[in-house]
Order: sequence, then C-alpha cells, then structure tokens
Amino acid sequence: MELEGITKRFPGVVANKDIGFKVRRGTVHAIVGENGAGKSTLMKILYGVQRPDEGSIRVDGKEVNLHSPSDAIAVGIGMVFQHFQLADNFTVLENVTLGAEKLHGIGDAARTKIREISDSYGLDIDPDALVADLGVGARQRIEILKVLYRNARIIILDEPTAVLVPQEVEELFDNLRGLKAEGLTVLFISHKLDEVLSVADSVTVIRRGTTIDTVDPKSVNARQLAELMVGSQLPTPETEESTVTDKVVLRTEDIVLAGGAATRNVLDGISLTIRAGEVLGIAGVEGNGQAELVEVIMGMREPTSGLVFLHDKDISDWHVREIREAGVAYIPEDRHRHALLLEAPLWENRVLGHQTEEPNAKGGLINAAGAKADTERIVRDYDVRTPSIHVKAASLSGGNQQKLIVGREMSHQPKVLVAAHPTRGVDVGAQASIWDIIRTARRDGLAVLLISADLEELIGLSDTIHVILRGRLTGTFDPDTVTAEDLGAAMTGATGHEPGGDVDQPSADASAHPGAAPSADPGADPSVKPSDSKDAR
Amino acid sequence: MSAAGLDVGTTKVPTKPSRRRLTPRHWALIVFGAILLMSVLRVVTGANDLASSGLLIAAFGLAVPIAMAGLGGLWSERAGVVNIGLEGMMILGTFGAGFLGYHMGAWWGLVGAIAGGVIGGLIHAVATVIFGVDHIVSGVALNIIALGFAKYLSVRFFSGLPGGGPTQSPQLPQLPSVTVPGLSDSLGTLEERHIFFVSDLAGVLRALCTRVSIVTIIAVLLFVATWWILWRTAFGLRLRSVGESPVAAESLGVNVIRYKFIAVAVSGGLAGLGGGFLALVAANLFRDGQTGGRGYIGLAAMIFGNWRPGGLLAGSALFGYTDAAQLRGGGTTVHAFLLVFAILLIGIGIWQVARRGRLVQGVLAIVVGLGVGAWYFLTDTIPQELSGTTPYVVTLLVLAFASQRLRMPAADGQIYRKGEGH
Amino acid sequence: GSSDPDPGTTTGSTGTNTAAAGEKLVVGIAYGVGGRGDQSFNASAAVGLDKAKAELGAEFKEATQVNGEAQSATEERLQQFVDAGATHVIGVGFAYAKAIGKVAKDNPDVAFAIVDDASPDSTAPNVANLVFAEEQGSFLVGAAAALKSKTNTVGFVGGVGVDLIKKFEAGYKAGAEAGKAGTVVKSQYLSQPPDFSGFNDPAKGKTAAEGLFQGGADVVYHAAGGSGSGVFTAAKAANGLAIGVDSDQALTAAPDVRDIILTSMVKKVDVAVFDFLKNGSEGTDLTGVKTYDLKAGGVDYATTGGNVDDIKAKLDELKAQIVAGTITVPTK
Amino acid sequence: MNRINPRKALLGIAAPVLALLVAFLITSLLLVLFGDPVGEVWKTILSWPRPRQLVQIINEATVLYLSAIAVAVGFRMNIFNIGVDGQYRVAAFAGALFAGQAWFPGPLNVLLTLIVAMAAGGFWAWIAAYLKVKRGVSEVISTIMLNAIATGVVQWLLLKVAVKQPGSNTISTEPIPESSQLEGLALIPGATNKVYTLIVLAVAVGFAYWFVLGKTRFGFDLRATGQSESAAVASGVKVPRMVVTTIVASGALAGLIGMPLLFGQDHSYGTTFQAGLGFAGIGIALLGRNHPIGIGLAALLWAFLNIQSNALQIQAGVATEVVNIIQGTIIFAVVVAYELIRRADVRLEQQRVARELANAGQGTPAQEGAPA
Ligand SMILES: Nc1ncnc2c1ncn2[C@@H]1O[C@H](COP(=O)(O)OP(=O)(O)OP(=O)(O)O)[C@@H](O)[C@H]1O
Ligand SMILES: Nc1ncnc2c1ncn2[C@@H]1O[C@H](COP(=O)(O)OP(=O)(O)OP(=O)(O)O)[C@@H](O)[C@H]1O
Ligand SMILES: [Mg+2]
Ligand SMILES: [Mg+2]
Repeated sequence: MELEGITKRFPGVVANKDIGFKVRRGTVHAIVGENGAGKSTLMKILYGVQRPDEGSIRVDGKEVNLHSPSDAIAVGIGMVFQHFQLADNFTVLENVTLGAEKLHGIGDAARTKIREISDSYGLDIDPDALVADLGVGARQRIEILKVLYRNARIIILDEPTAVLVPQEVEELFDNLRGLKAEGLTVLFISHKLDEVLSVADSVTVIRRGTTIDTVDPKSVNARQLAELMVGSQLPTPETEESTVTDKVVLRTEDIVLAGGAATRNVLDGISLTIRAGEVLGIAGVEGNGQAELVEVIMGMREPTSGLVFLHDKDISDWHVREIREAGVAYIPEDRHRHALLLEAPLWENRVLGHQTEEPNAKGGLINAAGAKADTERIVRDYDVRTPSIHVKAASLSGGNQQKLIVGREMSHQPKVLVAAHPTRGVDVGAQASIWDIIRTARRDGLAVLLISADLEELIGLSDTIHVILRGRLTGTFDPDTVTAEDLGAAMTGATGHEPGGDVDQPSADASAHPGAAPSADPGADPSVKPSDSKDAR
Repeated sequence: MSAAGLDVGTTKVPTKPSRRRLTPRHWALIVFGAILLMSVLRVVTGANDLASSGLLIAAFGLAVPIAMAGLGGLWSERAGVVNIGLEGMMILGTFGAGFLGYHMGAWWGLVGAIAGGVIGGLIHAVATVIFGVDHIVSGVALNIIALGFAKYLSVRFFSGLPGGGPTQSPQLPQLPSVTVPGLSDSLGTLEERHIFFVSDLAGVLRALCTRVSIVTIIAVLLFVATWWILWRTAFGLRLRSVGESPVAAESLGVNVIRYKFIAVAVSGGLAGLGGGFLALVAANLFRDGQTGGRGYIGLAAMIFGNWRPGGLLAGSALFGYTDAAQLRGGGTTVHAFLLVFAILLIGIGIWQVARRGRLVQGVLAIVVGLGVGAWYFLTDTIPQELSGTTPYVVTLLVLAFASQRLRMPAADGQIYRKGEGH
Repeated sequence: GSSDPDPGTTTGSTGTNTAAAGEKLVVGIAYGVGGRGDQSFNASAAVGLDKAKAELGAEFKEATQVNGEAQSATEERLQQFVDAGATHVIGVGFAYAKAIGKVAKDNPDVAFAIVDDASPDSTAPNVANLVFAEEQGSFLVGAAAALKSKTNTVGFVGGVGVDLIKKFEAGYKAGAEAGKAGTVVKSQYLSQPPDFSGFNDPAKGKTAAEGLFQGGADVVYHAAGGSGSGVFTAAKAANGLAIGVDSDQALTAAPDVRDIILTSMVKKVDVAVFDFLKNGSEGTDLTGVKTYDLKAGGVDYATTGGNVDDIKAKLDELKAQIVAGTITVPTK
Repeated sequence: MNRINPRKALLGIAAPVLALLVAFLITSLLLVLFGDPVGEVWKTILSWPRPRQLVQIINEATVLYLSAIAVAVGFRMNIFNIGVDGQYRVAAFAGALFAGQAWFPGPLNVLLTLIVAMAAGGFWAWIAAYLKVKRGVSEVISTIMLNAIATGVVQWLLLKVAVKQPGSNTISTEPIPESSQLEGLALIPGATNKVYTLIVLAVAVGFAYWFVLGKTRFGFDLRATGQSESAAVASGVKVPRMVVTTIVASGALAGLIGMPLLFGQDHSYGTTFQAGLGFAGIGIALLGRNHPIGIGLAALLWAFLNIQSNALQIQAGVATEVVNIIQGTIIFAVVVAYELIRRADVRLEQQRVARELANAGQGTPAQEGAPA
C-alpha cells in the first residue's frame, strides 16, 4: 500500500497535510503521533469513512478510490476502530455477518465459518453469544474476526491496546504475528511506544498532520521515537515522598452488589481504607466491578449490603448530592456521559455537580455571575484552552474538557477525590498537568481513590494498589516494587494471585484476618501505621 | 429534548437479558391457559359473551388496524426512527382507501391506503433522516398536517358525490372475506351449548374460520413476513443494525440513510394499510376522524410488545379484545373483568407479603383487591361512561404489572448524521 | 393590502332573488360537525334551506363546525355571517346554544334560529328555538321494534353519551314497552363527550351492533350519526333489522342495506328550517321556543320500504294517543 | 441568554421568516394543485383582523400558551407529556365543580379554584409519573391511556353532579356565581368582546417558567436531567424525584389551561367545553422551541391562523382545516430551518474555536489537538 500527498482539511484545522509513506505487504506497520496529530483521520481516509481533499492511495500498485467503507472492504481493507463498532444487542454472528451477508449468508454457513476462523486464530469466540455479555478483550477479538471474515488483506487497528492488560496485549500481538505470517498487512496505531517497538516492522511518525519520518524499530529506542513525535521529552508519572497520614478519610466495609438473578455478584465483599494524603490505586480489567464500586461510593447505586464511611460518618444511604457536599470530588470515567452537559456552555458545566455550593448558588437560586467568575478562574488556573466560557462544552477538545472537570472538582476543597481514568485519551501536556494537580492535592491531605487502566500511571501515582477481579479485591501491591506485568497477571487472575484470592491474599477479606493486610483493613486497628506503603521504602 | 426519553424507572442492574425465547409449545400453553381462564370466568360470572366467536371476531376487527399501525411503528423504530406520526399516516391511509376505493374499486382502495401511508412515511423520513429533525417534532407535525389534509381533500372530493359529503366518502365496494363453510357452522352448534371449555374453544376456532376479511389474512401474513424479513434475512439484519448502532453499520458499509428511509416508508405503508382496513373493511366508507387515535394506540401496543412482532400482536389483541368486550357487552361483560382484577390483586398482595416481605405494598394490594371484589359483588354492571375506558385501563394495568424489562432498539430516537459518529 | 369585505355586499351568493314580496332573505347557516353532506341531521337542515332557496329565493352562505373548536370560533362563525350581510342566521345543533345567545344579543337586527336548544343560554328576543320531541318519534320506532322482534329483545346504539341521545334512548325504551310489554332493550354507547368520535366511527357502530344482535336482539335502533352505517352493515350480516334516525334512511343509506331498514325516526329539521325562513320572508320572524313534536309533524316514523306496513295501524294508534296527550313519553 | 451575538440573532430571526415563506409556498402549491382559489384563501387569512378578532386571537393564544408551557416543562426534561389533554379536562371539571359551589366570595373563590384545578391536573399527571418511576412505564403510553380514561371518568362524574337547564341538550356543572365570573379586560378599542382577565395568569405562568427554569437550582437540575440523565445523576440530581416533580408540575400547569375559559367564557364545565388543547400545545411548544417568549409568539401565530381561518368557508369556500396544513408545514419548515442553521452554526463555532486555539497555542506541542 502506498499513500501520496494525502491532505485533509476540516473546518478550521488541517488534520492531514501531504502525508506519504509506503507499507510493504506482510508487515506490521505502526503509526505514532500525539493526540490530534491526524492518525485517526488518516486511517478513516484509508477506510473510506472520510474523503481526502487531495492525494492518492495505491493498493498493490493500483490506484483506488474509496468513497465508503464498502469500497475499502472490496479492495481488502478492514478496520478496527478504537471505540468498538459493535451492536450490543446483537449476537456475535449478527455483528460479524452484518454487511457481509453475501459471503456466507447469515445462517449456519456463517456460523461454521466464524467457528473456523475463531479456531484457526485461537480467538475463542462463540458465534451465538450476545455482545452485551462480553468483556473488552472478547469484543476486540470480535472486531478482528469481523475483519478476517471479510478476507481483508490489510488490517487497520486504531489504538487497539488502550483498554487491554499486558497479557491481552501479548495475545493480540501473537495474533498479529500470525496474521503477518499469512501474508496479511497490519497498520496499527498506538501511544505506547514500547509495544510499537516490539511488534512493528516499521514505524511512521506523524506530527501536526504531516509525516516526519518512517523509521526501522530496530534502529531507534522509545525515547528517540518520542522525541521525533513531540520534539521534547515525555513526562512520566514520578512518585515522590509519601504524604500518607494515619487519618482515615474514606472506608468501605464489605460492600456487596448483587448482579441479576442468575449472575454472580458484581461486587463481592469490598473493604478498603483511604487515609488523608493517600492515593489508593485500583487495578483491574474493565468490567470487573471498578465502575460499580465508584458508583456505590458516590451514592449513585445502592449496594446490596455493606457500609461506606466518610471520616466516621456512615454515608451508605446518603444521596449523591449529600456525599458531594460533604467533600467527595468525582472525576468519572466517561466524561461525556457523567461529567458534562455537552450542549451547555462551560460556565453551566462549572455549576454541574455543585449546584448547591458557593459560588454557584445563593439560596435556591443559581448564582450565574458567581459561577461565571469562578469559571474564568478555572480556565485561567487550569489552562483550559477555550475562546470563552460561553462556548458549548462539546466544542472543547477532550483534554481541555478534562481539565475543566478537574478544575471544577478541585474547587470545593474536597477531602476525597474519586478519580476514574483521569487522563484517558488526553494528550501528554494535559496528562502531566492532571498528575501534578493530583499530587499537589495529595500533599495537602486529600485522599484519592484512583482507578486507571494505565498501569504506569497507577504505579506512578499510588501509595497502595489493589487489584480487583470479578468484583473482589484479590491482591494488594506496593507500587515501588510491582511491575506492570505483575499487575497485569493479577488482573487477569493468571498467576500468583488466584481469583478469589482470599485464600492466599487475606487482604481481600480483611475482616477475617484483621491486621494481616493493613492497607485493606477497614481501620480495625487504627494504630497500624500505613507503613506498608511508601514510608517503608 | 430528544425522542429517546429518560431511562429512569427501568432496571439498571446488569441483569443478563433473558433470551428465553418462547417455543411454539409455550405459545400453545399460553393460548390454552387464556381460553381456560375465559371459560372459568364465563361460568363463574355468567357473562356468556366473554369467549363467544362474535366477540372474538369483533376483537380481530378492532385489533387489526391497531396491529398494523403497531407493525408500522415496529419497522420504523427497529431502524431507529421513533414514529409518533403513525396516526397521521393512518389518516392518510383512510383517505387513500376512500378515494381510490370509490373511483377504482376495492383492491385499488387497498393500494390507495398503502400509498397514502407511504406518502406520510416519506415526509417523516425526509424530515428525520435527511434533515435530522427531532423525531417527535416531525411526527407531531405530520399528524397535524394529515388531519387537515384528509379533511380538506374530503371536502374537496367527496362533497356532492352520491352518498358522499364533506366528511365522508360514498359507500365503498366490499373486499372479499373467507368463511370455512361446514366447519364454521358445526363449531357454531358446539359453541351454543355453553359446555365448559369445549364451547369456548369452539368459539375461538369458529372466530378463526368465519367471515375473516381478506385484509385480516393479509395482515397476518404481513406479521409473519415482518418477522421473517427482519430476523431472518440480510436485509432485515441491516435494517435492525441501523436502529441498534448506526455507526457500526456505517463502518461495515451499510448505507444507513437508505435503510432508515426504506424502513420509515414501509412503516407508513403499514400504518396506511391499517387505515385502509378501517375504511374498506370495518366501515365500508371513509369518514373524517375515523382513526380516532388508533395510531397512538398502535404505538402503545408496540412498546407494550417490547418492539417485537409477537408482543405487539399480544398487545393489540388485548386491546382489541377488551375494546370489543366493552363495545358489545357494555357494562355487564366488563363487570366480569372486575373479578379477575380482584383475584389478581389479592394474589399479588399475598405474594408480596409472603415471598418478598413487602408488607405495606402487599397489604395495600390486598385491600384494593378486596375493594374491587366488593365492587364486583355489590353491583351487576359498570356504568357506560366507565366501561368505555376498559381497554385503556387494562393496557395500563398490564404494563404496570409487567413493564421494566422493555428494551427498545439502542439507537431509537437518536438523530443520525452520516460520518459523524466515529 | 387586503381588507375586510364590505359588510352588506354579498360575495359568492348562490341564489337568485325571485322573492315576490317582503325583504330579501340572506341566510347564513352554520352546520354542526359533519356538515351538509352527513345524510342525516345536517343534511335535513340543508333540505329545508334548498327548499327556501327554490321557493323563497333565499340566498345563503354555509359553514361547518370544526370538531372540538373553541367557543369563540363558534361565535365568530355566526358573527361572520352577520358581517357578510345575513338577515337570518341558523345554528344547526345544540353546540351553537351559547354562541347564538351571545351573537344574537350583539346583533338585534338579525333574526337567529337554533336547532335543538331551548335553554336560557340561547334565549333572546330575536332567537327562534327550534326543538324537537325526539322522544316521541323514538317511542314510535321503539314500538315498531318491539312489535317486529321475535326474540323480545331489541337494541339501541347511541353515538355519544350526551343528553340529547339519552332522550332518544328513553323514548325508545318506553315505546318498546308499549309495543310489547316485557321487551328487553339493550343499549350501547360508542364514546363519551367531549370525545365525539362516536358519531364518526362506523367500525365501532358495527361492533356494538354485532354485540347486540349476537346478544339476542333482532332489531337495533341507532342514534349515532355517521357511525350508523356500521349498524346497518351489522344488521345486514346478522339478518336482523335496523332503524335509522333523523332522515328517512331507507332513502339515504347505502343501497345494499336499505332493505333491512325497518323504519327511521324522522326528525324534520328541514320543516323547521323552512318554517323559520318562510316566516322571515313574510316579515314576521319566528321567535321563542318552537317545539316540533308529533302533533306539529316535526317528528315521525318513516314507512319507506314497506317493512312496517303490517303494524302501521298499531303505530298510528299510538301516535294518536301521544298527540292527544293520553300517552306522555318520558325524556329520561 | 447571555452576550447577544448579532450573527446569532440574525440567524434566529431568519429561520422563522424563511420557514413562514416556505410554508406559504407549499400550501399555495397544494391549493393550486387541487384547484382552490389561492388568492382568496390568503386574502382571508392574511387580512388584518378586526378588533373583535384581535380579542379572539389574544384569548385563544392565552389558552394555547398555557397548554404549550405545560408541555414544554416536560420537554425541558426530556419527558413527553401527551397527557395534557386529559389533565386539563380533569382539572377543568374539578375547578368548575369547586367554583360552582360558591363556598367562598368572588375573587377568593377564583384563587382557590385555580389551586384546586392545579391539584387535580397534578394528581392526574402523578399517576403517569408514579408508573414511570416505579414501574418503568413509558409516559408516552401511560398518558395516551390516561387521556381516554379521563374522558370516561369525568363524564361519569359529570353525570352525577350535573345540573340541567330546562330546554337544553347539554349538561354542565353548577355555573359559577356571578361574583366570581371575570368579565374581561377591554384592551382592544372598538371590540365588543373582552380579553380574558386571566391573561394575567398566562403572563405570570410564562414568567414563572422563565424564572424557575432559568434562574433556580431546581430549574438547573431539571434542564440538566433533560440534557443528560446520566450526568445529572452523577451531579447529585435525584432523577426519580425530579421526574415526579416535573410531571406533576406539568400536570398542574395543564390544570390552568381551562381556567380562562371557565371564568371568562363558559362559567361551567359541560359537554361542549373546548377539547384538544393539549395536542395544540405540543405543536406550539415545539414551534416555540420551549422558550417562554418563543412559545408566546408561536401561540399568537397559531391563534392568528385559527381565528383567521374561521372565515375560510364563508369567504373562500375552502375547508377550515386548510389551516392545519399550514400549521403543520410551519412546524416542519421551522425545525428544518433551525437544523440547517444549527449545522452552519456548529461549523462556524468549531472553526472559530480552532482558529483561536491555533493563535493562542502557537508553539505548544498539543496545539492543534482536539483530543477525544
Ligand atoms: N470530523 C472532524 N471535523 C473537524 N475536525 C476534525 C474531525 N475529525 C478530526 N478533526 C480534527 O483533526 C485533527 C486530527 O484528528 P485525529 O483524530 O486524526 O487525531 P489523532 O491523531 O487520531 O489523535 P488521537 O491520538 O487523539 O487519536 C484534530 O485537530 C481534530 O480536532
Ligand atoms: N465532527 C467533528 N467536529 C469537530 N471535531 C471533531 C469531530 N469529530 C471528531 N472531532 C474531534 O477529533 C478528535 C479525534 O476524534 P476521533 O473521532 O478521530 O477520535 P479517535 O481517534 O477515534 O478516538 P480517540 O481520540 O479516543 O483515540 C477529537 O478531539 C474529536 O473531538
Ligand atoms: Mg485517533
Ligand atoms: Mg484517539
């Protein structure tokens, strides 16, 4: 495949500018670049979702004209979008055959074919499963199966590893190598440079919409690659001196959240303690209960049993608003769904979540002037890049949206911060500043519950890390000694820490063994210093 | 505002969606149980009309237009377009049936009905699919236009015709109906005997083979066809995919706009056919205001039926049955329903207390149940004014007792814009 | 640009003035929902009007009520006639009661008439209240039904549960009892106000009538306006008989069902309308309540089709008794 | 509502004007197609109303306004209250019944009746709210059903309490005492009829709507729920309670719809009480984009068309219902126009944001980023 002079202009932005590179058949070709560099746009052009304003694409030497995904599919291009393009209420079979019904119909022939592909690539997919029931890893494999089912020769993967744990990433890469061996071409995008270097045969760097260079992964290291991308060093989450005190701020006691009638509990006996100045990290593969844990703590969901304490007060049956008023700040995982009114101006978004608090409200009324003034302050202090506080939240970039949210949540002197994936999808600059904010607040005595899929971030910021698996806390780790691989293994229940690890990991069931794992002990023995975290170093 | 509405009240706990499909055996059992219930009720209350073939035939007649409107709604909403404009499409269908039916004959009337509905569907499709207009806005506007347009046209075209007038068409020619000769009569004899269960079964069977309009048969076939097309063909898969996840469909090369467009047009045609049934079969003429809100009821029946043909059929049948019962038997037949309701309430109350430990709700249900029971035993009939509301009350009650598991197509009511979703 | 039409000029007049004497009649007639072509109540009023046009040279303007309209719209319709130069304004149907009362007071020089209302609402010095003894006519057809019934059960289908229709029902019940003691009357209404769809829904009319026929009735009387055609269809299918209302429906109904129409309760709105206009043309406008009962020939039963020939003697006897006052027909 | 932007204001006016023109063209086209006198129709509809018609327009608009506000309250929270029709029927009946008893002297009777009517309308709506929150029944279905049920129940109760005037074929509740009848305001010179006194009620309701939704915490929560239910939940809004409050509020406002009619015109509730106002309200709320002033303008336009069309049969010999075609077409045309303008606007705004960002962030690495 060959690209030449691809240019794509969006209103106000040039997303791609004179892009050109070649991809050899039977190779894995990586594309790297910062947020907004134009990678996704380029891939969408290759897949016919968007039309380039200029430039040409050649596949096997023949120029192709891609008007729609169907054209791309016809010339053997398949794409896996970062946000999975699956209909949850359809079965795997329906999702896979959709649009490719001509190949093997939508019945038994297709079912057989799916089983065949699944077996030969070790994808382990049941064609009759409902997608809604499946986890991220399986969904990713369905996406790949979709592409293979269509006999694609060129496969595009847009940030396929962002939501996977290391083991899953390894599996994926094995699959990719398998595909490569069969002569397929893989184009793939990632922000994780180590991965890129380990799997790619060549790497193209894009900066501000243009190709900077195509390099051989054997000849560069990650640092050099990063420098090519941004021209400066990547900040990494660095740990600093521990600020953990012995003042317990947030504590949960044996929280259970029942699933549906026939399913296992979504949360099963979660007990944890966070002290002032402590960052408690939770590692887990998506869908293992961390989202529900956050919702229970925030009062958005009623636990089936169990208690939540803020300081010494039982807040289990408090409502979200009371909990927030009591000083629990919340950075939700899905900002579009849970943290923003996309169609409302920034200053109204400043009010959201703090409708009853100064300076947003005066008695029963909204204090628009106060809220606007404070929004200006947040925009200034947190470097939210926006032309005005009157534009809609939707028109900000994701990183700037996130900075606004962080600024808003930190504006009410919180005692606890519940942060789920606070830097997901934001660019390096914004990421660094969000980390800084969390660190500063922690120094001032904030207790932080941090949930993140980015294990580096988790290890770098946390004072203690718990692993959550199938609704249970299955292990406790010291961030100073643990590696991302160890965590990954624990998260999938693959090694060492068995699922339901309450046998050899008493921390998950602290009440049974008080003192055995103080970091998870709900304050049963207050005299125990949180020495097992940073201080012990 | 968007057409999708709020989720509040529907269960959020990640229950596994029950994919227990009802097998033909289950269906048979359900039907059997329903007939048994009716016959017990008939014997206990003495309301002989409850399972008569006449009532059931009437129920079919009242259910078909609703079911057709609902089926229209199903097509459109399966493709992600909320269709509150069914009423308007039906109205256009009645006029189409009246106009072509009078001038060209009954079968052409049917064509006219469908054409009228399709015109309505196309307007809705252009507005919602092409211009991204909020589905509710478009539907409401369509209803207003259709109402005015049909009246305007009928004044324009039916005034002065023999038997016609500003609000009605002349008498329309009849469409054929089917009766299985020997069977219908012998079942009739059996039915007259009022033997427990046997006569009731005979009544049901007789209703199925006596004076069945050809349009009813077409309607049944359309149900089967809809099920087959939407759930068994590639076309249907694509159509449903644009209602579940248009972005995913688009990424696989499905022309989302085209499928939505087709679905809404078909939706209009089906609703129009429902209107055509009213004009050609139920009344033999077009009359202004003939639809009487049946489009809305069809929409309700579809939601009731959880966006599935079988459920929709059950919903329309329930409505048709209760409506026919109150229209034919008036207060006396409806009075019999009180007994069912009382027993149901007391049963639920006991269950609430015994199995779920909900004392307050349970006792409340029992008390209300006893009250209804007392009402049953202390009166012989229900006033006309109240019995007329039976179908609405029953629908509401059934929904209240068995809602919650409804699941609409995931992208229903969302405005889709090409290429903006990825 | 455009302005009001000059009051007094007559736009779109349909009649030619051949009146021999008296003032020139300019009539505004406001029909109820359904309008001139409803083959029933309004159509009957139109017949009177057409006769006035032919015989008195009246010229007229027509308008029809819209379902569920505002009271102000009803008034405005009448006022528009006055503005357009009408000398006589007729409101067809009780829905015009308040409006007539109000507009008549505003326009003392114009003569008004209202059909089916004699309440204080519509009373004014320049209003004629044209009311009918529907119960008397219904009594006669009720007797006819009872006499013809083999099952001793007869049915009644009312369009909308308003008082006027209940008056029909009351007379019909009394008549059935008089025709043959012990006759069972089963009644059914199709909708309740303000939902007036019961006058427009033949499908429901048919279903209700089927229920009555299958419930043992063999004659069904309808006072359901446009839904009546459904009653006839049901009667035809059930080999039963039906009774029409307002007009002689054996003449106006669809040809294929005419043979099963036993009789009709004829309500001679045309006579009342013509009376009012005739008096007007003679310069002596009618005012006050004018009751069109059996005695005045305002209501009657129809004999078209010959289905009641055999019981005509009995019916006429009852009729005479009512006229003579020996029978008082209840209205409730 | 802040920082009036001339471009936006211009676009805001252009849309409705354009839409009216389009509706005019489409309707004319239809009339020509079916051979009706286009000129006559427009002459009738577009002539300047006489004083008495002006009063009628204002009165009709008053009632329509109340209805549309009732619907709009729901719309702002993504709740579709089709049940306004039934709610105002129940309320008008309850109010008329109460006022007819004359338990209290003149104005106090009026005031208390308003409260009774709001309570009745609110109660009827509460049934739908309860079913939605507790049983997950879509309010679209439940309110459709409740409309029909209201008809039967009210008629049944009416029969129980009705008084009948001699010679009348209608029944109604006891007329309200003369001391409580509001004869109206002589606002339009030269008109014999008067503007409903309760127009002040409509004005007050409009103001309250604007104030509560735009200025209070409650209003903020309501709108937030409408914009994003999930975000509202996370921000501490008790959505179920909000839903109940809003639906009940919508029903209570619906309860006021019949009040100007009751006190200014009918003086009792009977079989000829005006019906169908709830459905008109839906159209008007949508046309006025749920904005208190927009709804006011839409209600006036709607009422203007309704009143002016009264003369269509007499002057142009065309069915009055042509006006429905015009009204429906206007709704379509307006929303399409707004949508087109919205698209243009979004593009312009994005362009502006991107440009300003590019200028501001010159040299910073993440400048062109609009990361998701
Ligand atoms: N449909 C669109 N309309 C307008 N601008 C767009 C559109 N899609 C992308 N852009 C802009 O084009 C630029 C490149 O976006 P692109 O999605 O290609 O970035 P990316 O390299 O994939 O970033 P990331 O690492 O976040 O995935 C960004 O500035 C973005 O705002
Ligand atoms: N229609 C649009 N108008 C303006 N900006 C857009 C539009 N569509 C996308 N963008 C912006 O382009 C950027 C990239 O969007 P895109 O959809 O390519 O994300 P992605 O790369 O697929 O996902 P992610 O950024 O999470 O990796 C985002 O900042 C988004 O806000
Ligand atoms: Mg991207
Ligand atoms: Mg990205």
